[in-house]
Amino acid sequence: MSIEVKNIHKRFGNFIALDNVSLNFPQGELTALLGPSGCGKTTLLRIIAGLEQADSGHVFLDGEDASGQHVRERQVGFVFQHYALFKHMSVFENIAFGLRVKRRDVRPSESEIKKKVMSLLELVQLDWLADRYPPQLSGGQRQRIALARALAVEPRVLLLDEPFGALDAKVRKELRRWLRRLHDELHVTSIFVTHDQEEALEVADQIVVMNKGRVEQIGSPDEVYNHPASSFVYGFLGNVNLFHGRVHEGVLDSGGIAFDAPDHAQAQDANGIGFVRPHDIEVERYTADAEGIVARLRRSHAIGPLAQLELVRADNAQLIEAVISTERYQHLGLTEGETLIVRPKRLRVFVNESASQSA
Amino acid sequence: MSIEVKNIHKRFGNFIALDNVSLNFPQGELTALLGPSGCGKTTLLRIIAGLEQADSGHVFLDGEDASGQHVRERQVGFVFQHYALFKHMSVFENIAFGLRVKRRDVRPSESEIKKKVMSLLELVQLDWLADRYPPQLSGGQRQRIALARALAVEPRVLLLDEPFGALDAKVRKELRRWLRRLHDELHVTSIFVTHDQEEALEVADQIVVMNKGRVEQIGSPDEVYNHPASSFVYGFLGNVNLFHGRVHEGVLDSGGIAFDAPDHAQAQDANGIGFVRPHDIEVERYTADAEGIVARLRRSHAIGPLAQLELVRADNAQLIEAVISTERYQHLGLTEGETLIVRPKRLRVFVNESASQSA
Amino acid sequence: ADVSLLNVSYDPTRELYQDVNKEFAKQWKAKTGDNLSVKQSHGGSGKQARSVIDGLSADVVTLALAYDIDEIAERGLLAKDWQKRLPHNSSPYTSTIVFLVRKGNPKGIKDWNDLAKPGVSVITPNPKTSGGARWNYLAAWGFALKQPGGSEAAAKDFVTKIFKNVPVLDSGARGSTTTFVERGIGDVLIAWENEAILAIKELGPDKFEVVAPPVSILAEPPVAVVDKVVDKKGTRKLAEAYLQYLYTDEGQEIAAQNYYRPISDKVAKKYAAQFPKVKLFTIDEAFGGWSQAQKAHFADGGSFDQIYQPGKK
Amino acid sequence: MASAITPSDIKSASPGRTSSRVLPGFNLSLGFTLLYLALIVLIPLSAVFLKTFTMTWDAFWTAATSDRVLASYRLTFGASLIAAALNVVFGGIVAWVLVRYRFPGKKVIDALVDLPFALPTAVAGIALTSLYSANGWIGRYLEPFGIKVAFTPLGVLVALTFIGLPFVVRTVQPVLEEAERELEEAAASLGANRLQVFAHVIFPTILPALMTGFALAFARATGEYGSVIFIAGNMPMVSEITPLFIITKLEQYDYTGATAIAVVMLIVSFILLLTINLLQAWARTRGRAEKV
Amino acid sequence: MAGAAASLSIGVQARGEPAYTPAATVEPFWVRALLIGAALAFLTLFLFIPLIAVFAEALKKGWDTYLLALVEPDAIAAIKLTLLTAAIAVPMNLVFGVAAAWCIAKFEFRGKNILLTLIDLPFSVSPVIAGLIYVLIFGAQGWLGPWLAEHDIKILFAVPGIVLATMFVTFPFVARELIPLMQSQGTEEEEAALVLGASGWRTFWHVTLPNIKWGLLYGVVLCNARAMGEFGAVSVVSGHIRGETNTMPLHVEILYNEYNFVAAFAIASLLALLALVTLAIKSFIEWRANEVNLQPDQE
Ligand SMILES: Nc1ncnc2c1ncn2[C@@H]1O[C@H](COP(=O)(O)OP(=O)(O)OP(=O)(O)O)[C@@H](O)[C@H]1O
Ligand SMILES: Nc1ncnc2c1ncn2[C@@H]1O[C@H](COP(=O)(O)OP(=O)(O)OP(=O)(O)O)[C@@H](O)[C@H]1O
Ligand SMILES: [Mg+2]
Ligand SMILES: [Mg+2]
Ligand SMILES: O=S(=O)([O-])[O-]
Repeated sequence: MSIEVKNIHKRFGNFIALDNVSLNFPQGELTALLGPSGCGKTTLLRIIAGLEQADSGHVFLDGEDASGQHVRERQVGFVFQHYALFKHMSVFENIAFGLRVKRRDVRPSESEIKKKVMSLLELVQLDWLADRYPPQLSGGQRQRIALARALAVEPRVLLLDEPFGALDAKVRKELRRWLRRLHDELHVTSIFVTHDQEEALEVADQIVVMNKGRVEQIGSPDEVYNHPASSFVYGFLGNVNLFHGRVHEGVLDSGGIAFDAPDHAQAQDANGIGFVRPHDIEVERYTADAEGIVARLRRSHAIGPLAQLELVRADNAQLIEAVISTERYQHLGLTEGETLIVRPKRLRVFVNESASQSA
Repeated sequence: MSIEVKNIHKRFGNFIALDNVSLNFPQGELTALLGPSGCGKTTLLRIIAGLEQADSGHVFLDGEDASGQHVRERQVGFVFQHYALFKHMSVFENIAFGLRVKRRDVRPSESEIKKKVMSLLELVQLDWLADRYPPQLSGGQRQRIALARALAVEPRVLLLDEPFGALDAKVRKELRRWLRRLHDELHVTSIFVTHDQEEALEVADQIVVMNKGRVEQIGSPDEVYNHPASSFVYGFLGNVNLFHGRVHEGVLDSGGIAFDAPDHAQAQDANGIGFVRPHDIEVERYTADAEGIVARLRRSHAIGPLAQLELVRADNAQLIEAVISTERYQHLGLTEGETLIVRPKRLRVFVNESASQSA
Repeated sequence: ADVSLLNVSYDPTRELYQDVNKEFAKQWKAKTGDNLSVKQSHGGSGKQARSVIDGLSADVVTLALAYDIDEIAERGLLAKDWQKRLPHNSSPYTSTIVFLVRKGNPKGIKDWNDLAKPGVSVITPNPKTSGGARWNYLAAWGFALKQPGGSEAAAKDFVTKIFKNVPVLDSGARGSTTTFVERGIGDVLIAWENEAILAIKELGPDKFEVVAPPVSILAEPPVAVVDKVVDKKGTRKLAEAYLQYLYTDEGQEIAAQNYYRPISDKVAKKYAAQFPKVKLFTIDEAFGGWSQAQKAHFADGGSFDQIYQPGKK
Repeated sequence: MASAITPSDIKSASPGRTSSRVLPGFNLSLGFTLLYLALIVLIPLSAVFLKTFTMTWDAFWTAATSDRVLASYRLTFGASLIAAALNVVFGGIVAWVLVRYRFPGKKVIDALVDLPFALPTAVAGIALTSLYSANGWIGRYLEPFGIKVAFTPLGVLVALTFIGLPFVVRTVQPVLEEAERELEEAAASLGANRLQVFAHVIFPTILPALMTGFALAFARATGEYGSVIFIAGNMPMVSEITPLFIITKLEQYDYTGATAIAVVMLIVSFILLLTINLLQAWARTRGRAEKV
Repeated sequence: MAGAAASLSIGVQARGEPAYTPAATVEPFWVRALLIGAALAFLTLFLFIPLIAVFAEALKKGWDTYLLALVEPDAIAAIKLTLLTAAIAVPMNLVFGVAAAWCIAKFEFRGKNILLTLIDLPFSVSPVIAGLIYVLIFGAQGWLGPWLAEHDIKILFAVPGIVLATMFVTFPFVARELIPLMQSQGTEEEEAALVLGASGWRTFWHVTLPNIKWGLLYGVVLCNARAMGEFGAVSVVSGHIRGETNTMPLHVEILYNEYNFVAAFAIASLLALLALVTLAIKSFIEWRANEVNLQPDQE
C-alpha cells in the first residue's frame, strides 16, 4: 500500500515540530526517515499511524484520506523503540493480541490464531520462545517479537520508530540486515525512523532526510550520500572535512589554496565552504613541487580494509581526516609525524548557509 | 605509573567472575579491556581501583603491592559509565571536590584550586560551563567533566569503565578520538573498558581481550585484529565468515573446496573452521574455469569507500559477506542477482573449539 | 513552698473539682503559706482506676463507684478498709440517676417504665466501661425489683427491654451526653443528676428538661487517699486535708453548686429547691454492695452480657 | 508504603552495584539500626506475646473468641475489607484522574490526598461524626432516606475509608505515571478499543499496585482506633471494633484478655505484612527480569 | 500506616503531566467527565467537607473565642508537650532512618528482607496495642514497673512514655522514605567520592546527604505530622493529667468532653493546619525535587 502525506503542519505549543511536510512513500518500499534528534521524525510517523493528530494537512493511505480515522482502524503496524511488549503476556499472547481483540465476527478461531502466531514466530526465527515472557528475552529478541506482533494483524503498512535504537552496536547491525531481508520477503510498505545515517544508508530503498521539521532531501541512499542537496545533508550523512574560504567566479580560495567550484561560476567574493569526505582525499609523500595542502600526519591507524589518517594542516593547524585503503597505506609506508601532501579528489562548495539550497 | 595484576580470582556466590587473571599495563599507555558483556571487565577494573576486593591475587601499582590499600589511598582516577557526577554541585565544584577533600596539610589554597580547575576545564574544552550543574549538560559534556574531575587529583593511573557507553553513536566517535588526543598529551597510564571492538581498535595502544573471566589475548590492535590467538578473538574483533569443514594434513575441506591450513599440517581429519574477514575475500565475475566458491550476489550496497556484498553460496546456500573497495565494485559493475566467484585471500583455520588455544 | 496534688477523678466531676481546687488552694495557702496546685485527670471511672493501678501517681482518687477503688485497694495501693476512713462511706456527696428529655417531653417520659416502651430511644453509656452507666443500670434494675411482684427474672426482663431501646453505647457518661445533646439522638438520656442539670445549663436551657423518676438509686461516688502514693510523696497530710475539705460546709456548698447532693443537712436544706424529690434506694439494700453487684451484673458473663446481645437474632 | 513500588532489592533498581563493602559505615549503621529496632519495636512487642504465655490455652481461646470479640473481629475485618475495596475503586479512579487528566484544582487535590496521613485521627473522628450524624451537614441529607451513618457500622466504614484513602492513590499513582503510554498505543495500533486496552493492558499493569494498596489500606484500617471510636456508636456485638475491645478489656482490669486479643491482631498484622512483602517480591522479580 | 511511605517515595519523583496526550489513548469527553466527577465527589465527601468542618466549627463563635482557646494555659501546655514529644521522637527516628537506609540501600547482606519487614511492622500494629505494650512493660503491674517505682523513675503517665509510644508509631517513616530513594540512587557517586580521596563522613555529608535531602525532609515532615497527631497510642499511656500529660489530640478530646466544642475544634484546627502546612511543604519539596533533580537528564 502506498502512503502519502500532504502539507502536514504540527505545533507543540509555540514549537513547530513539522512545517508543511509533503511526502510520498511508494508501495512495497522501505523508506528511512533520517535526521537529527528533535527534527520531527517520530512526530511524522505518529501522525501517519494516527497516534497523533496533525494541526493541518492530510494523510492518504492507498489514496484514501485517513486523517479522520482512529489508529484502531488504520491497519498500520507500529514498532516502538522500546518494544512496548505487554509484560504480563507471554510471547505467544503478545503476538496473538491483535487477533484476539478483533470484533467477534471477524476474529479467527483459536486454532487459526495459534497457527498464525506460530508461523510468525517462525518468520522471526523465534518459535522456541513462544512461552517466555518479555522480561526473559534479550533486546534483539524483544524487537523481533514486537515486529511479529505488528505483522500479526496483516497491516497495510509497517511503521518502525528507531526500532534498533535501544540495542547495542553489534546486535543492531545484525538486526538491521535481518530487517532488510525480512522486508525483501514480505514487501510491506515500510517506514523506519533512525538518526543513524549508516543504518539508513545500509537498509533503506529510499531516504528522507529531515531537519527542523522540514524535509531536506529525498532520494536513494546513493543520491543522498553522493549528491547531497544541502550542506546540512552533506554534513549529516557522513564524516566531512570543511574548507572555509571565499568563493569567486567558480573558485574557492581556502587558506591560499584554490579549489574548483564550478557550481558557483557567478559567485562574487562570497563566503563559502568546501565539503570533502575523508575518503575523497588523496594523500601522498611530501615533495617540494607537489601541488596540494601540506599537512603533518598526527595519528594513523590501519585496521581492516581502511586506514584512518588524522592530519594537521601546516598553514592553519586545522584538522583533516582522510581515509585511504590499507593497501595504499602500507604501500606508502607512512609513519606518524611525517609531512604529507593532501589533495581533495572531490569537493563540493556551498556558498553561505542560506544559499545552500540553491547550490 | 605501571599497573600489574597477578593471579586475580573473584567469585560472586558460585559465579566465577575472574579466573586467575594476570596482566601488565605498561607505563603511559592506553590499554583497552575488551570483551563481551559479563566477561568481568568492570570487575577487574574495580579491583584495580580498590572498589572491590579480589578473593585472591595481588594488584601492584608501580611495583608496590596495593592490595591492602583503601581506594582512597590508591590515587587512581576512575571514570564511570554513567558519569557519577555530583548532581548538586556545579561543574566547578565537581572538579574541585578531590582537591577540597584533601587533608589540610596537603590541600591547595582556594586560589590554587581555582587555577587548577580552570586549567582542567580548558583541557577538556569546557571552560565556559564552570557554573552549570550536571543535569544541564549533554552526555558528552558530562563525560568530559567526569574525566576532568578524575584528573584533578593527578591520579597515577586513569581507569575508565565504558566511558562512552551511554552516549549516542556520533558523539561516541567524536569523544573517543578526543580521548586519544588527550591521552597523547598527558600520557597517564590508562585502562578503559569497552565492549565495542571498533572503539578499542581505534583508540588503544594495547588491547586485552577477555572472555568468561579469562584473558584470551593481549596485544596491539594490529596483533589482535590480524593475528587473533583464538577463534573467539577472531569472531569478536570484527565481522567474519566461517567455513566449517574437516582439516587433514594442512588442508581444510569445506563443502568440496580446499583451503590451505598450514598451521595444521599434522591434523588428521579433525573438525575445523576457517575464518575469513569480509575484506579478505576476493570477488570476481563468474567464469567457468575460475577457481573458487561459486556464489550469487544477493544484495550489495556501495556508499563511501567500501562496498558491502551479501553473497549466497551456490553449493550450501550459506551466507558470505564480502567487502571490496567501491572503486573495484564500480569497475566490476556488479548487479544484484548475478553469479560470482569468491576466494578467500587470507584464511585462518582453527581446529576444534577446544584446541583453539594452541592454534 | 510549692506543693501539688494529683486528683484522679471520673468524667462528670470536672467542674466540681475545678471549684473545689480553687477554694481549697486558697485555704491551704492561708493556713500553711504553701502554693498548692491540684492536678486533675478525668476519664471513664474504670479507665482512671486502671491508670492508677498501672502507676499513675494519684494522691487521691475520686471515682464514680466504690468498686473501682476496691480494685485499686486490691493491688495494695491503699488499705482494703478505705471506705471506713471517711464519714458516710467515704462519699462526701451523693447523687442519683435522672432522665434528661427534650423540651416539652414529647414522649411523655415520667418513670422507668416509660423507658422500656417500644419506640422510645434511650441513651446510656456502656456499663462495662462507665461507672455512671453502672449506676444507671442498677437503678433500672432496682426499680424493677421494687415493683409489685418484682423478681430477679422480672428485673432482667425489664432491663432487657430498656436496652433494646438503646441505639448508641458510648464509653463514658460524657460521651452519652454529647450524643444526646449534640447529635440529637435519642428521646431520653439516663444520666447523673448533676450531669443532667449541668447539660441543661451549659448546652441548652431551652432545649431540654430534667425528669426525675419517682424512684431511683442513691449514687455514692467515693473518695480516698492512695496510701502508697502519698506516703512516697509525703503528701498524706495535704491529701487528707483535701478530702476532709469536701466534708466542710464550704466543700458541701461547692458540691451543691455543682448539683451534687450534699450530705450535710444544713447545706442540703439550703439547696433543697434544686433537687427534685426522689425516693432513693441504696446499692447495699438492693444488691448487697458493690462487689456483689459487679459480679452479678457486669463481670464477663454477668447479666449485662446476657441481656445485651443486639447482634444476636 | 512505598516498599510496594520500590524494590528493596538494589540490583534491579540501581544503576550501580551494592556489593562493595568499600563504602564505610556498614557495621555502624547496621548495628545502630538493629539496636534501635530491638529497643523500640521488638522487645516491647514481645511483651505482648510473653504476657499471653502466662495464660492457659483455654483461657486464651476463651478470651480471644468470645461472642463479643468475634463480633468485633467481624466488624473490624469486614469493615476494613469493604473500606479497602471502596478505596481500591475510588482511589484507583482518583489516581487515574490525577495522572491522566488536566482539570482546575488538580494540584490542590493531589496535595490534599495525603490529608488523612497527616490529620490526627481524633480530629478526623470528631469531624466525621459531626458531619455524618443525623443533624450533621451530610447526615441530614441522608436521614430522610433512612440512611444512618454515624453510630452504625456504616460510620465505621466511613472512618476507615477516610484513613485508607491515600494508600491506594499513592501506590497506584506512580505506577500509572511510569506506565508506558506506548503500551496503550501499541494495543490501539493492533486494533484494540479503549475498553480492551484498559482490560488487557492498563489493568494488569496496575493490578499489583492496587493489591498492595488494598493490603495497606486494610492493614491500617484494622488497627485504627482514634477516628472510629467517635463515630462508631460502640454497641457491643454491633459497632464495637476490636481495638476498642482491647481498651474495654483493659478497663475491666483484664490485662490478659486484652493481650490475647492484641496477639490475634498482631498475628493478623504479621500475615498482612508478609502478604504485602510477598506481593512486592513478586513485583520485584518481574522488574528484575526486565533487565535481562 | 504503611502507606505513608508509599506516598513519600513518590513524593520526590517526577509528578509531571505526561509529555503529551495523544489522541489515540484518550477517553471520550463524557468518560473523562464522569471519572473526574466520581473522583471529586468521593474526595469531597471524604476529604474536603471534613476539613472545612473543622475550621467552620472552630470559628463558629468568631476569631476572639478561637484565639482565646489557643492561649488558654492548658492548651499551651498541650501544645508544648506535643512539640516536645515531636522534638524528641522525630530526630531519633531521623537518625535511625538514615542509618537503616544507609545499610539497607548501600550494602548487600543476608536477612535484609526480614529487616525491612520488621521496620514496617509498626505501620500495621494498632496504636492501641502500641500503647498496651508499654503498659505491659512499664506499668506498675508490668515487668519493669516495680523496679522503676523503686528507683522513682517515671515512664508511664509521663513524658517518656508518651515519647516512646510516639516513637513506636512513627518509627518507620523516615526509613521508609529514604530506603527506596537511596536504592534508586545506587552507589556510584559515593564510590566516585571515595576514589577522589574523600573520607567516609565527608562522602556522606557532601555527596549522599545533598542527594537525599528532599526525601529526608519529606520523611521528617510526615513523621512530624504523625508524631503530633497520634492519639490512640498516646491515649493509653498518657494518664490524661490536665496541663501535664495531655498532648494536643488528647486535649481535643478533653475539651470536647467538657462541651467546649469551639475550643476543641480550635485545637483540632491547629492540628489540621499543621497537616495542611505539611502538605504544602510536601508539595514544595516535590516541586523543588523536580526542579533540581529532574532537569533533562539526557539532552
Ligand atoms: N507532546 C509534545 N509537547 C511538546 N513538544 C513536543 C512534544 N512531542 C514532541 N515535541 C517536540 O517536537 C520536536 C520533534 O519531536 P520528535 O519526537 O518528532 O523528534 P525526533 O525526530 O523523533 O527526535 P529523536 O530522534 O530524538 O526521537 C522535538 O523538539 C520535541 O521536543
Ligand atoms: N555484585 C555482584 N553480585 C553478583 N554477580 C556479580 C556482581 N557483580 C558482577 N557480577 C557478575 O560478574 C560477571 C562479571 O561482571 P562485570 O560487571 O565485571 O562484567 P562486564 O564485563 O563489565 O560486563 P558489561 O560489559 O556488561 O559491563 C557478570 O556475570 C555479573 O553478573
Ligand atoms: Mg523520535
Ligand atoms: Mg561492565
Ligand atoms: O465517667 S463515668 O465513669 O461515669 O462514665
